[in-house]
Amino acid sequence: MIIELAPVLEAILLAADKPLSVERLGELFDEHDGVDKKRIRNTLRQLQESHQGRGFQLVEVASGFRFQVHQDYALWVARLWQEKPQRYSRALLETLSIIAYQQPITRGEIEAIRGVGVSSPIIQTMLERSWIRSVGHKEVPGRPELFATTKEFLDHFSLKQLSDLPALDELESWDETTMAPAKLKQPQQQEIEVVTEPIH
Amino acid sequence: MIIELAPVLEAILLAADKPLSVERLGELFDEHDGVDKKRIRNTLRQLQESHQGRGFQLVEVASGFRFQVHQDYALWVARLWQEKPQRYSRALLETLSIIAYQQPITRGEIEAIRGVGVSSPIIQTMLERSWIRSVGHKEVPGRPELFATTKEFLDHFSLKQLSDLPALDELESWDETTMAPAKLKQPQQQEIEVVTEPIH
Amino acid sequence: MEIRVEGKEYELPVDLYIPPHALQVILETTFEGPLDLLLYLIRRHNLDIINIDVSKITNQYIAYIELMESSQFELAGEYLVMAATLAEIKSRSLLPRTQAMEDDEEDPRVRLIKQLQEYERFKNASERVAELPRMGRDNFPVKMDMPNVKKVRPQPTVLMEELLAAYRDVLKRCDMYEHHTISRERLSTRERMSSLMAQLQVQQFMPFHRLFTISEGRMGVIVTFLAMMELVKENLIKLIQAQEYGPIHVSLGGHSESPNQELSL
Repeated sequence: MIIELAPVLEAILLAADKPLSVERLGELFDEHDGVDKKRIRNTLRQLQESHQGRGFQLVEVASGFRFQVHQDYALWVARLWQEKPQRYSRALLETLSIIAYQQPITRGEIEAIRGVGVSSPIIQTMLERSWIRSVGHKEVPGRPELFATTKEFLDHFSLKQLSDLPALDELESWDETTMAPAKLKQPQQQEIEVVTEPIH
Repeated sequence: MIIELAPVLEAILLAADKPLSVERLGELFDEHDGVDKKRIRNTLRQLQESHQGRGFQLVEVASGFRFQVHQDYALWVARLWQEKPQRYSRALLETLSIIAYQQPITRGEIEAIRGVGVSSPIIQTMLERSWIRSVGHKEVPGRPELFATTKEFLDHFSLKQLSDLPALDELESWDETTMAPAKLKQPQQQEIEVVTEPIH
Repeated sequence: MEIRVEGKEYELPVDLYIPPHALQVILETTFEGPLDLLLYLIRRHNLDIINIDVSKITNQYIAYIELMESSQFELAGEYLVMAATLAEIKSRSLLPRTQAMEDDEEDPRVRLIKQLQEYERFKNASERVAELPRMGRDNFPVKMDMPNVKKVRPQPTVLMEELLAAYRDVLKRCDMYEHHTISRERLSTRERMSSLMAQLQVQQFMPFHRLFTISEGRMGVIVTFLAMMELVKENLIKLIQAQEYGPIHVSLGGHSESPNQELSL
């Protein structure tokens, strides 16, 4: 006779890697344990009540009972798996800058300026990030999309409007040899090139 | 400000697949969450108390805190699985213990203590389990590797630090000149079971 | 002491006779080498390590080894080395020794005793380590189902200087640097071009005046007008006037099929 069934069932269910039915739980006990399905069911109900206000709960799903982390704390749990942000590839940065300064512009035009193709994942990443959007099609054969930057793009760079982007003469003054404004660091070219699997 | 930290920490630790240190837990909170290490530590202590008499426990091991199914219910839990827990050969346990107590140590030094060779699969198994690691080379001819145990080793055996290992026997002091007889020890009437397929 | 070999039980008799067919298995699996075997013999006879009757132990040990050799087992070298050491200790004890000899050489018996002691310490320690609670045997990890957790991957941050460096490189590479003047005015025009295109995306045919926002003031109107001119030049939009002095409409570029007159600039 097991005097205290609750912690035993709790332990078993916590160790199990899949939901366990009342039948399956019953099989784990011998006759002389004095554990029948009714007692298991009652104890499971007690357990469920005892987990009020805790970080986990005992839930019944199709194939039985299982423990799960409480949905209320999903956001905190998510932080556990937060990955370190990666860096964008050089190709993405160039493409983005061309779109910013020359918008609205088609992919073909970007490619003409860069001298190399612009991969679809690069465009995709920037669209998903809501930094660029399609503002129409150019009425030439193929009707290519015209890309422009968005409010989100301006927000990211803390700009109120596009014309707050540095003009070319300012670009020149940021030449490596001249004095760069204090808060602007030299671009870390090395580091960018080291990225082996860039997010496009 | 998080009003109720306990269920949040509980959820995070239950979701984690390895022990989490107080530092790591602290990283998951923003400044405005009002959660500092002290509060985390206190809450973890509260949690530990609140799990009295339950089927699981919150324990502190070398690399942090983790939830585990309570040892008292191991017998029941074992019924869940057909397979028996892995057994380790005496050779492995002796080698592991020598490394734990004498680290950093070379393979040759282990062999000198045991009086027999240490097989490569034994070293390999312990390296794969991350119980030991190479911490450098001894500056003697051949520059043999020096082995030491890891946090994972301590975690596996539910130890917080190396000094929590069971104490080594005192070396019996004896007089070389008189050869004074020391007290007789009882032979250990242990049952030796031959493991036919020892895990190295 | 019982020794189990593959399910069968063997009693180790006092004279230490082990059935030859079990001997190899026992040596390979029960004893962890000569020190372990020696320790077993010592403990079996309730002997203190420090005070071992080496000759007695030696006889038994060597008997063992001989038995193994006669059964043609491949014997680990360590066992033979130990046999030689024991034989040396025994022979020394039989020979009269001078003081000089005692001083010169390290007593192999002392060395062996120290080794046995040291080994026994770790043997005992490993037995205690084996008793420590282990994950998967005594403790089990808690396995929980996760709530619907969306794994968040923080987005990379781009610094303004990174963007500028990239653009500067682009311009340098295609030799556009000198004749590519980007002024603030030009950028506001380009921004307006984008927003005009976006508006025309929604409504493809719009009255000219609707594209101006009077509240933006004079500068705003000028920017919009310049943007329109630029778009017309790039063939992205066209301006349409159905009749002279009639309302002007703006539509997306391309070859219009309407018979309406296009305004030429």
